[in-house]
Amino acid sequence: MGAENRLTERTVANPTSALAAGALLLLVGVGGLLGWLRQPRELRLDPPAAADLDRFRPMPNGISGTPPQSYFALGKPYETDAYNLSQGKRLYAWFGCAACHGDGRGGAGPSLVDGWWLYGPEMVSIVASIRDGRPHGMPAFHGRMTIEQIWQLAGYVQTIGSYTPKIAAPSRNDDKHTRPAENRGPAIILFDEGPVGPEPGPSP
Amino acid sequence: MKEGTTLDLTDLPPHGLGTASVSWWGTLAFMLIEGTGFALSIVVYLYLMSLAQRWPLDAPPPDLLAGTTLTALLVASLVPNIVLARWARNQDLLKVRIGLIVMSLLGMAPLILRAFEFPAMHIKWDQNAYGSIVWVMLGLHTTHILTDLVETLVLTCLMFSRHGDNARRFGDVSDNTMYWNFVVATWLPMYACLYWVPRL
Amino acid sequence: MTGRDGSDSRDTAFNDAELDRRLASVWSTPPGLWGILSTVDHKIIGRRYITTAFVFLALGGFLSLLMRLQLAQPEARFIGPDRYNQIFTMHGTNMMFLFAVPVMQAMAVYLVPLMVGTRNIAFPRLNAFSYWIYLAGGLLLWLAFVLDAGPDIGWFAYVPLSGPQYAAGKRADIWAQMITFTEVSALAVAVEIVVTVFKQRAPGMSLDRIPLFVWSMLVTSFLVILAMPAIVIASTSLILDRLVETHFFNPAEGGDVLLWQHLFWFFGHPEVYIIFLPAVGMVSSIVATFTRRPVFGYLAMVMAIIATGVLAFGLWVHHMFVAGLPRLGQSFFTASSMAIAVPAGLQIFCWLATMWAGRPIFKTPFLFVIGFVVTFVIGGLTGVMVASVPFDTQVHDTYFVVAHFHYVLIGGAVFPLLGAAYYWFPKLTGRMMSETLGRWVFGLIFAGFNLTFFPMHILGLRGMPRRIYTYQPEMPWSALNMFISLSAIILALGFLLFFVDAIRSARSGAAAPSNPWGASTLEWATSSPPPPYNFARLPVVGSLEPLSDHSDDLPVAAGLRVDRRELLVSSVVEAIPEARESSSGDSIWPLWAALATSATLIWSIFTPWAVVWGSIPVAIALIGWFWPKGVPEDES
Amino acid sequence: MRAVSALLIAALASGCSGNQSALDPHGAPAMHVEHLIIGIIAICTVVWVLVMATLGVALLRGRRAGADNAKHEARLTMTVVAAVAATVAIIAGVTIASFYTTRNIGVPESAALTITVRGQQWWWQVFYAGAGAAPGFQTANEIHIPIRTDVHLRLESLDVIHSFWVPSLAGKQDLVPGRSNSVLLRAEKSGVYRGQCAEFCGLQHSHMAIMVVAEAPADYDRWAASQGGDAMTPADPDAAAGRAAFLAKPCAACHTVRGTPANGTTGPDLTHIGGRRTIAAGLMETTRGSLAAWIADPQTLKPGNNMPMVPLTSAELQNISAYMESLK
Repeated sequence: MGAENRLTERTVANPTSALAAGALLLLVGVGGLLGWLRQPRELRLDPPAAADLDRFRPMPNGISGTPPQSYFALGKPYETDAYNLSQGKRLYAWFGCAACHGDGRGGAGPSLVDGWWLYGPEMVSIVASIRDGRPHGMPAFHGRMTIEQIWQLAGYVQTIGSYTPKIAAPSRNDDKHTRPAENRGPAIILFDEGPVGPEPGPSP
Repeated sequence: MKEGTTLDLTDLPPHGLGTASVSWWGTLAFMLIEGTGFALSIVVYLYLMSLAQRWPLDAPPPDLLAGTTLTALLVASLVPNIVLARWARNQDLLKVRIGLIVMSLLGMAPLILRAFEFPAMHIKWDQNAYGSIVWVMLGLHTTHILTDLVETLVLTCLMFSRHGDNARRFGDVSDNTMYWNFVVATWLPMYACLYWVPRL
Repeated sequence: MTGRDGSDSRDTAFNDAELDRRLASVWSTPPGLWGILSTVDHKIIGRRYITTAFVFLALGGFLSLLMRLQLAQPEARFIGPDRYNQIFTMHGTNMMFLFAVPVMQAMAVYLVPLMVGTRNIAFPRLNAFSYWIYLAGGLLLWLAFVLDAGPDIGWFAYVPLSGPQYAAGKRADIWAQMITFTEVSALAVAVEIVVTVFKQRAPGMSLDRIPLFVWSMLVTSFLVILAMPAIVIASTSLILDRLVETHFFNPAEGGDVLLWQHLFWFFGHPEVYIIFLPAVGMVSSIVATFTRRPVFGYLAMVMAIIATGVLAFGLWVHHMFVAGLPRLGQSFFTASSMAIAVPAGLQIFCWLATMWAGRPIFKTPFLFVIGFVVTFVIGGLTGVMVASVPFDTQVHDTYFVVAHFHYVLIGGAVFPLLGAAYYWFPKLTGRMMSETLGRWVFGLIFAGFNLTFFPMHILGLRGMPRRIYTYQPEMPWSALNMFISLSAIILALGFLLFFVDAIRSARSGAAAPSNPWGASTLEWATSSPPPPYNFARLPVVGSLEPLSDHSDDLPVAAGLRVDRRELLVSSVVEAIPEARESSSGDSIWPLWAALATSATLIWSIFTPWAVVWGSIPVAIALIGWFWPKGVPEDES
Repeated sequence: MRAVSALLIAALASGCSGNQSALDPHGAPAMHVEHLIIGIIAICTVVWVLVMATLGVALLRGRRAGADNAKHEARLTMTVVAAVAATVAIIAGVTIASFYTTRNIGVPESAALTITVRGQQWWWQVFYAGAGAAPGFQTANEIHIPIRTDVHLRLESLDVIHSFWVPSLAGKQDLVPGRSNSVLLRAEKSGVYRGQCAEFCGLQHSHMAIMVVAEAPADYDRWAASQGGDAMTPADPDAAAGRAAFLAKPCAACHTVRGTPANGTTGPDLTHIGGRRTIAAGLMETTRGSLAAWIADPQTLKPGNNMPMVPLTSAELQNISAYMESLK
């Protein structure tokens, strides 16, 4: 009886310890791999990197262009990082964007969520619009915001007007809700025939 | 360790029925868990109501037709359900098969009515907290109808298979009828809460 | 089929050796990977559960050392605020949801079937499923942490900080969904324990002959069943708020911020007793064995356990004394929070009386019990303090509370658990742990614990809030914090030594006899470790202490079949045999079901449609699980 | 074990030296609570010592063989029953004492002064309502109160839950979004009392302190009158240049300096920042150097806070710091 018990013990104990060891190895291995891949939340952007964000090259007509190389090196943080997008959302409220663009559906200024982009949906265009202003009333914000804040705000504006809902998008605010939240894909829901608001600036 | 035999179990039945069945108690325990969940959802509803200036928030009270019809249907379904439970206890395979088909149909019908209940609330889940809680309550209960329906359908298939004529299966059928009684019983306070509390 | 039911397949027909051989062939888990993945043996799963929980304990302890490193000096910059917030959230979440509750349930998974004298837990496949789900939830949380996506909202995740507006990214969703994993697993185990205790007790083990550990696990399981739905509702609402814009916690649209706190603490306070009551059972077992007499006042103890369980649901508001609720309601909760000191006191007095009347033997498990009494009484008394509303307004959310709940949870639950580990280790592994190392482990942990956590009371009274990643040099806290951080090293060394002892003993400890401590409950009636079928013949119980009354001739029952996994179902109150019942065989389907459920739950962090599409593989796995396979266990 | 009690007593004694301590009360509410704290701790210490003594004797007492078991058990039962009865009595006593103290620290119907405190991530916005001719005004991270006066604080939150806690003056109370809470503040003697947010509120929960300055009623009135006025226009050329730079740079988009075009509302009102004792919610004392350090790199000093790092030349930085310092 004793021998048999020892036998059963071995057949029982070994699989368990093998399993435990396997699970632990898997955990450490996958964890290490993912840890190597991880992207920490950047609370303080180095001043040189921030200054470089100012050095993007828009096309001569102010539509589209090339972001600075460092933007790609950082991993396009203002489009894919939820923290930056949520900061952009706060900036939208703090810097009075709602005075002209309302809850995103426009007012005195054009709608941002109807799927129409007067200057194209690229980050560079949106950043240029905020930083330098546009004809017909869009003021320049370079004296009121830092360039990093402008990129954060631009990322958020791009999110709310995107055609497909993104994984990294802010959700609703703890406020009165006035329109579907960003992660529901407003440009699909609120798509509007024809641009509203003023005509785009003069074509080249 | 020397051991002396003092009890002979040979004549015991090889499978317990009713309260002698382990799965009966398991079903009961899961009903307790889910019943607590239902009760808490009603508590959340009443809590939100107690905070609101007016109730329902920015919506008229729900239309009664779909919900009341569904309630009547659920209550009516108890009759065939209890009859099925009795047939299952008597291990009458033919009648149990018929009963299961009836109960499968009676499981599907409420789902159709439920589809009309959501619009009858006159509010979406993302409009305000009232909308959120009524959708969650309806959703929670719909999930239970749905899971019991799937279980009934699987049991129906089982009873028509070679595994059907087995005391264990009749026990499963009887546990399933007990669960359906639970699904109906939990709906009654939810119905009162969703449809009549806003009219108080 | 009736032919196989004849006398040739009954245990009455065989001598001991032949019976063991036949039972082993029916109950054994096959060797190899398939056996590992498909086993439903409660002992293998229980051991697995315990091991995993202790791995999480070690990981959580490592995090606490990181925190102590950061807090040793003012304005230290080892860890930034973002990572620190993740670390303390992970520490709390991990310890509560991945260590404390699961390890207590795991001990029950292993021990309760043995203590009530049955061959496997009720619903063995559900048991396998619950382990896999628990493992998946733990992996989800830890992988997210490694990815820098660990939750950073505190273990009670107060909205709006955890809500859609202030918790960017998926961190809070991962926290909430991890809750779902651990809830599912904890609820499943609770159901198994309740049914095992109600229906699978050995013949003659009437309600007044149930060991106190089993009573405590029964009450704990009911607490789980009644408390966990609240956190399911809470975490689901949070996910819905974040994913599909419901407004449960949005005050602007009729929701309420404090609703979260009510729901969370309606679960969260019983949670403390879910962790503590099993420890009561462990202490009772150890005290009875090492004082050589039954626990004083069995009935009073059972009543105290039940009273604690009932009162646990009336205390939740004492976590919200400074949230601005009406004064009258707060006074009621002060009274109820104070009242729970009475059953807790009764338990302490009964153990003291047992020690007084008995003849104490100072082995390691008993040392941990002594350490438990010393520290838990402090934790209980500081509990009385924070139950007072005015007192609480000064210490709420300070290090005083941190000290208080570590005294309750480590002093009140981890000390008994470590004692239990030394006590039941021989039963789990068939080997003894080292008595010499055990004394060192106890000494280091006891000293390290008190030196680490007692000064935190003082820090709290002197104004140090909890959950701060640093503090300013002008605050008078630096010296004590440095002292605490240094003491934490002693505590960590104690735990390190414990793990060393456990691993070493599991590999090469002295072989254990079936009843090394001379204990009197049924788990010691079988070999160490028990055979896959636990008992060759089911014991018949005639008293509260079956082994001390029949030390050499335990009465047994005969007549079960040996050609299928069969056990005995007995009545709830008197444990009179009602039926022979089959117990499920090994199956891979619980693993598939767990994988399908995990995939669905993780996917649903990203889109609500995951619930719709994911339910299909879950349903397939469940049908595969329950569909009869034509095996003997399916006969009736 | 004696060491533990000795440590406790030492701690109670040394508590008097801290400036943010529940054991160093300077206001009626905090004093009531302190009496309760000392009383309950004393009772609990006695209980603990008794239990430990019993434990020690139970474990170590000599054992006689063949004692009268039945009689022994009966005596034990009596003892346990008596101990439970004693527990009930102590618990009831503590509960009643607690109720009594609760009544003493309640917010009265009417208070001489009502101040609104609004918590934000991670600073305190403070509103003083105007009284008679004196205009109302806004300030941040510093509350002035007259001594020996009941002050009613109305607590609100703009974003997440915070908790207002100045241990020397009163127990804490949460600031809950969507709700309004109250706390009674009272200082018996003048002084600066430090407090800190006590409910975890995100990245910079650790650096969210508040100063309560209690002063003689005459001093308080003088302070309130000066706070109501607009900012001084600096005479010093550095500060004047700083004013111009402040208005031209993003600073003005978030901060208000009354009497200038700067009227941002996102950050703290800076009209009288030079007169406050600390900057950045108690992070540093207000000096020209600390102001410069803060403006130059707020994200290193308080990572994650909402003030961006604005690129400035060193001259601009010096001038703006000088301007800030001049805003008394």
